[in-house]
Amino acid sequence: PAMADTANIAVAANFTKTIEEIGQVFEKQTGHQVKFAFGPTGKLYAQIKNGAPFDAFFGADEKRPLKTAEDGIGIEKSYFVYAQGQIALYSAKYPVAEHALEVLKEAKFNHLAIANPKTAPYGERAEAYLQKVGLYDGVKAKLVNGESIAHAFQYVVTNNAEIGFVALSQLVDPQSPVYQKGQYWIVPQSEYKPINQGAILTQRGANNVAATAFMEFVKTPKAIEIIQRYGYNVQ
Amino acid sequence: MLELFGTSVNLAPIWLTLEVAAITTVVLLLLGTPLAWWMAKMRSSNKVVLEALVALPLVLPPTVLGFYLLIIFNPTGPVTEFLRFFGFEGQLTFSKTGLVIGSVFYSLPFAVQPLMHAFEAIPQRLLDAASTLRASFLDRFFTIVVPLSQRGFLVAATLAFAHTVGEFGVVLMVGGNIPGQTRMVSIDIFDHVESLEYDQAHILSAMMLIFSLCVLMLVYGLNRRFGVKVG
Amino acid sequence: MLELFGTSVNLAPIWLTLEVAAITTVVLLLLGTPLAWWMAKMRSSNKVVLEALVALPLVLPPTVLGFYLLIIFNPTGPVTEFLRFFGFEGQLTFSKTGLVIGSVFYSLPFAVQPLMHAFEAIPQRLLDAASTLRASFLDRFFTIVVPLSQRGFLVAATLAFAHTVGEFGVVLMVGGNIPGQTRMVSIDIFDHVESLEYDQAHILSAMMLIFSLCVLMLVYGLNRRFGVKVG
Amino acid sequence: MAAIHVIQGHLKLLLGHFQLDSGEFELPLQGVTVLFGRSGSGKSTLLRAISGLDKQTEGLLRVNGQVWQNGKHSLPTPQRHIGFVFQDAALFPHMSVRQNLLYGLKRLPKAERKAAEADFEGIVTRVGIADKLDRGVNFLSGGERQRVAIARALLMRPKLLCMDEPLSALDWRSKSELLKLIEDVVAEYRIPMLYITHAPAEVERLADRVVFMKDGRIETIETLQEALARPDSPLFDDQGAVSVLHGQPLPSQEGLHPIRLGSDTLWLSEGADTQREQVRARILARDVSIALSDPKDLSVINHLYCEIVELVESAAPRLLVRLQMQDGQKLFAEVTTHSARRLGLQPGQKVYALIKAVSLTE
Amino acid sequence: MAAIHVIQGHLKLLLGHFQLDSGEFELPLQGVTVLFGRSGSGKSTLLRAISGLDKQTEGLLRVNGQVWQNGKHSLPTPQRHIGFVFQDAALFPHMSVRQNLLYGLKRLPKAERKAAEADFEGIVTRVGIADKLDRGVNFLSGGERQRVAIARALLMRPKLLCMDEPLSALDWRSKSELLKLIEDVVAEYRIPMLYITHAPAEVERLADRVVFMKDGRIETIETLQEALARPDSPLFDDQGAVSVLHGQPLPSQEGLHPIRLGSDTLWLSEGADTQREQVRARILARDVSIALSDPKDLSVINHLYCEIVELVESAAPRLLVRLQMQDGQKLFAEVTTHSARRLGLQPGQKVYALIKAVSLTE
Ligand SMILES: Nc1ncnc2c1ncn2[C@@H]1O[C@H](COP(=O)(O)OP(=O)(O)OP(=O)(O)O)[C@@H](O)[C@H]1O
Ligand SMILES: Nc1ncnc2c1ncn2[C@@H]1O[C@H](COP(=O)(O)OP(=O)(O)OP(=O)(O)O)[C@@H](O)[C@H]1O
Ligand SMILES: [Mg+2]
Ligand SMILES: [Mg+2]
Repeated sequence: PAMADTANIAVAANFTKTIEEIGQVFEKQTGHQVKFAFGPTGKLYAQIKNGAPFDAFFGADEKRPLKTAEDGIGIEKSYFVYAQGQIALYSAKYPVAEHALEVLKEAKFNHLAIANPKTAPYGERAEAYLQKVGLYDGVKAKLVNGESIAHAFQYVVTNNAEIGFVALSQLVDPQSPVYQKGQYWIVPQSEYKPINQGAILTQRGANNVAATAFMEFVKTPKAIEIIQRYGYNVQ
Repeated sequence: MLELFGTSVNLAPIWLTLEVAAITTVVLLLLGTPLAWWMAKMRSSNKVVLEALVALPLVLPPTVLGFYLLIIFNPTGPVTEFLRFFGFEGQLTFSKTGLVIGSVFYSLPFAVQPLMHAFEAIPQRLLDAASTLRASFLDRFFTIVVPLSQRGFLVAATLAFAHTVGEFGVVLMVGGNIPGQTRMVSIDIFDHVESLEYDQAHILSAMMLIFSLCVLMLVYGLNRRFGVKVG
Repeated sequence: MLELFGTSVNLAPIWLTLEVAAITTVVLLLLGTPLAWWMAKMRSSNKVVLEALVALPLVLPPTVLGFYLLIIFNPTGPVTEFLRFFGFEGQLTFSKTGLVIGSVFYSLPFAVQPLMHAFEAIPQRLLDAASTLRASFLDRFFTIVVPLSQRGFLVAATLAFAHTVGEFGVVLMVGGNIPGQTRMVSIDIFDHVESLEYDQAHILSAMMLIFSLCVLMLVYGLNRRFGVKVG
Repeated sequence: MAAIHVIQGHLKLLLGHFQLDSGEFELPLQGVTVLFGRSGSGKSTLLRAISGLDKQTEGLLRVNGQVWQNGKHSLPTPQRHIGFVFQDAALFPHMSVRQNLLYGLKRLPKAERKAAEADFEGIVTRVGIADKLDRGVNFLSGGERQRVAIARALLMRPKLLCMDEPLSALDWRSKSELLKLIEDVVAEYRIPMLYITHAPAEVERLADRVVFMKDGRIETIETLQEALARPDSPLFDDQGAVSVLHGQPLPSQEGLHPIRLGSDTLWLSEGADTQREQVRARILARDVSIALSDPKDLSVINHLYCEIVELVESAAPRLLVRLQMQDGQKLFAEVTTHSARRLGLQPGQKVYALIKAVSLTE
Repeated sequence: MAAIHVIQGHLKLLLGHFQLDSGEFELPLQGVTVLFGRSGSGKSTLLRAISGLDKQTEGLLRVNGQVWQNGKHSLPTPQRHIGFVFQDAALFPHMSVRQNLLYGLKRLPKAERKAAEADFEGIVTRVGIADKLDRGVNFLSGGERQRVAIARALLMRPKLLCMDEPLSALDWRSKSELLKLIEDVVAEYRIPMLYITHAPAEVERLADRVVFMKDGRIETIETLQEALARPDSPLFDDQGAVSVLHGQPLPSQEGLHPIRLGSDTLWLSEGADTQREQVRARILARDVSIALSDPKDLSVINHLYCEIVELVESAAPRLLVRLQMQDGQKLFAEVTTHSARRLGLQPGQKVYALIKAVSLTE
């Protein structure tokens, strides 16, 4: 490419490894450079709103990337959903692969970890699902809220919660501490509103060749393959 | 729930925060006092190591400390097993107990350092005089050392309390953010920021700030006024 | 990149952390010294208010502090405008400048309090004697006050440094976690944990712990040994 | 078969670079024993070791038949039943005078407490702090602080009273008042006392015996008379040679206060307490002049008939003349060599020692 | 038309509950002026106000024609060219002796510095610290510390030397050595001095005039002779009345050191410095006896022919006898009323004052 450029991209923390791998391929192919800043989506939004030098914003939901467009910082027409998170029920102790609903109904466990329904889409969807299948009241007293989906996962990994709704991506990663350990059950996508993770280009990034190129690159089959490999759906 | 400037504020996290901070302060004073006394009287070079160890929580990012506490406190982990042995039931994480233990770790230097300095400043002669007046060790401690270290205790208590109130990482990691049980103010503010409810965040922050400023001013004021001069 | 126990560790955040902590410490000493001197010499009841204000960062959860710094430092905000007026270019947030300013706020009490106590302990007679030996105010300050407060400076510097190293909330909020620019060790550890790279997290934490322990021991050791006795 | 009414032992204590090693010693547990020696000779350290205030003390100590120290094992201070008065009083700054006084009382066994409480009024009045009981101790003068410290120690009815330079931080007026107080207290309550001081005047006034210390050792233990008999006594370093005469106070006449010394009478201008059986008059050698005949028209009122025992060379141009009075007591006079030659003084000669009434102190 | 060679002014300073209000005063800028008064009377406060060490000082102060204080405006201390010796020396603990001494020197203007550096050897030797220059100041005794402090102040060639109880923290031996040193320094360097002390002995030895202070005010300013002439002088509170005789030292004879007082000779056993034109002999009234005739066979060597001027009632049973010597100087003698009656003493009578050589101090 004639003009190599560097882009600063804010990315929701749960997508860290996936996007780093995509980034590497992208850099190799295009010669552009991408630098990622990770963090909780809400915090990234607050930073962008207060002038953070990000060229693009990959959120963990749709709400906050769209809100940047409302604020006049994001470019609405560049918005797209780059991945859909999948919820899985994981436990090292209970036979959730076969009997997920029975385990939830009996509720013998002490703690069921979910992400904070108020701030994290994974948590919100998990809670909604429990309500939908009528199990919410039974487990309500045992819910513990991780600040993010990663935090909920830590509760499960460290045995503090025997069972938890986590992201599929955390289970299928070969580096994951629970990779091929314990049991999990993928909650059917039909049971909950998709966890759309939206990306948007900022005004600042509009003139950044690397940023625009990267936005496009994420839509290519090569990128989609990586995203799917990490346990996300792509529309 | 409280209506303030047209925004409703949930007061439960505030009460919880005050409760945890109060318990933590008490525990810290109870544990920190003998530790500080021991360190104050130490002569050997071990004292340096101990001082450094006590100061260590200052250096660790609280989230990291919290992460390790999660690992250590897990229900099948050694600490819980150890406590089980003494009849402890339940779980350290996701409970007030866990919050308090985490906070105790985190705020340890703030309690131990002022106490140690206060103890070091007590003239040996006064303790000697009490000895000749037939006061035993504990007797001397409560009738001479404690009253003469009240400044130290005051500072230790305030700093420990303030630091626990302001604590975030450890509480977030270990607590599980269970409304009414482990959701403290700092997390609440954080959640409000995350979910774009900036008004609530501002109000809560302002309340905390004003409250803390009042407490600190009270303490520093008392400190100046009724500090007993030793001499 | 460093290979340790078969895991590769990125050293950039470590260097950045040390750099920011060092700069912060220097800035804190430069700003904290006159502030602490002024407070040490203050007689009025304003002193109490000032002491409380200086201690306030202790109480605020760092993320909350960070959030407000973010708002205040925003490129169209008053602080930046004010600095622009003096020819400042660029942006306060998401830069090393911002990290340093945030850390300075956050660690202020750790620098000011030990300095203030050290200054309060310097006998007025020594300054009077220097006056009669024709030393001007600044002359006295650098030839009498500074050498006699070296313990205070040592403690202030260590605490400020240690606290900045261990800082997380403010740095994450104000800095923006930009690799090579604002990604400090504490955030790096956090990132590793988030992305399930527990090995790296453990190694980094251990390195930080050992390094900090060494620094603290060195300082407390020095403190005992070469503390000049005033009297 | 441990001796009673004595302190005996051998104490060792290493403090940094300083080594206390008392050597074997034995002291009667009676009257006033003064520890005397240069600064840094270990007086305070020895007293602290005897009191059990230093945990690292080793050696042996038996007091009144009871073992206080045996090797590294030591009886805790609170069980030694001693009183201790520190140089700076060591009052508890957070308590009133009364609270300071009652601190020890409250810790006595019931029976003893009753008795001690009965003493309270008496001691407080005796020591002169009855009107200051409810003051904070920070509002007392140095002298008043020491009074409180002394009362506090006395109230415990200690078996041994230790005082470490109780007067040295005071001005001369408080000093002389308190010295009188201590003297009276010793006479009244008959508590054996270990007393540290740098001031020969205090030694001469209070001591029954003197423990001379040097470099962490006990050099000698002498009675006051022995200590004052040798012209090179360390007690004379400050104001030169001193004699201490013991006599019986007589009723005052014409505003003067006579004391009987055998067949002689010594006239003092300051009143000695006539209640006492015996008082001490302290006479500086340089305040004593010598006359060959009894001078008549002289304002000096004390003319004591003496025999010259010895002429001791002192710092030139002075001579120390040791005189023996009619009742056998010894008296030093300091004269210039010039005068001694002029008067032809020599041992065996009978002379008159002239002492101005006003130069006596008791 | 400001007077030179005087300090004049009127200083005010409010410290907490204490109000210094000197009143108008004027002092010659020459010789030694002692500030005397009870503890808490404001001596230190006044000296600090004169030195400009207290920023809240108000009032007026002119020294040698230069305005040091005018209302709230005050000349900063470093520009007043004074020397100050504090009670506890106030040496800089982080510096060696030499560094302490050079601290001030380095801050002198170049010309003065040259001169001061030339003095260095001399002063250091004179003060007796030449062999301790490279020690840390924490390894000095109290007396040595004060020597360094005095040298440090002298090196600055101050126009006025202020000393606030420079000797009070020292033991008697260091005290007497340093008193001699200060006396010599005053004579040698002729620096006007303001000196605070509680000890009448120091006043009598050093003072040319005395400023008596009470409750923050200057009560009176008297010459030493005036201050010693009145029998109720505050200087006599401690050891009773004192006379100070001025005389010319003569060469020593037979180990004794005579000084000439008009036609009389006073024999001292301690050597006065014969280099000096005039020396002072300090005589306690209670060391002076009175004889009606000149006694021959007495060891007392000083027999001064005097006339009784006055008999002053003192604390009974004592009388103060004011004598006039042949050269007109006044001398106090203290006798008992009993002796006075026995000898029939009355004004106008000619008597002999007997003073033991050894009881003189210079
Ligand atoms: N805690 C200690 N550690 C080390 N050295 C000590 C300690 N206490 C006293 N010393 C040393 O022991 C020596 C004797 O001290 P001590 O106080 O017994 O002397 P002293 O005879 O009472 O002197 P003074 O008349 O000055 O009170 C001194 O050299 C002192 O420096
Ligand atoms: N900084 C201060 N603040 C308030 N009061 C003070 C201060 N300094 C001195 N005083 C008071 O001023 C009074 C006079 O003190 P000053 O030191 O001048 O007395 P002094 O005559 O030097 O006494 P001493 O002989 O004891 O040294 C005392 O009552 C003292 O308590
Ligand atoms: Mg001692
Ligand atoms: Mg004073």
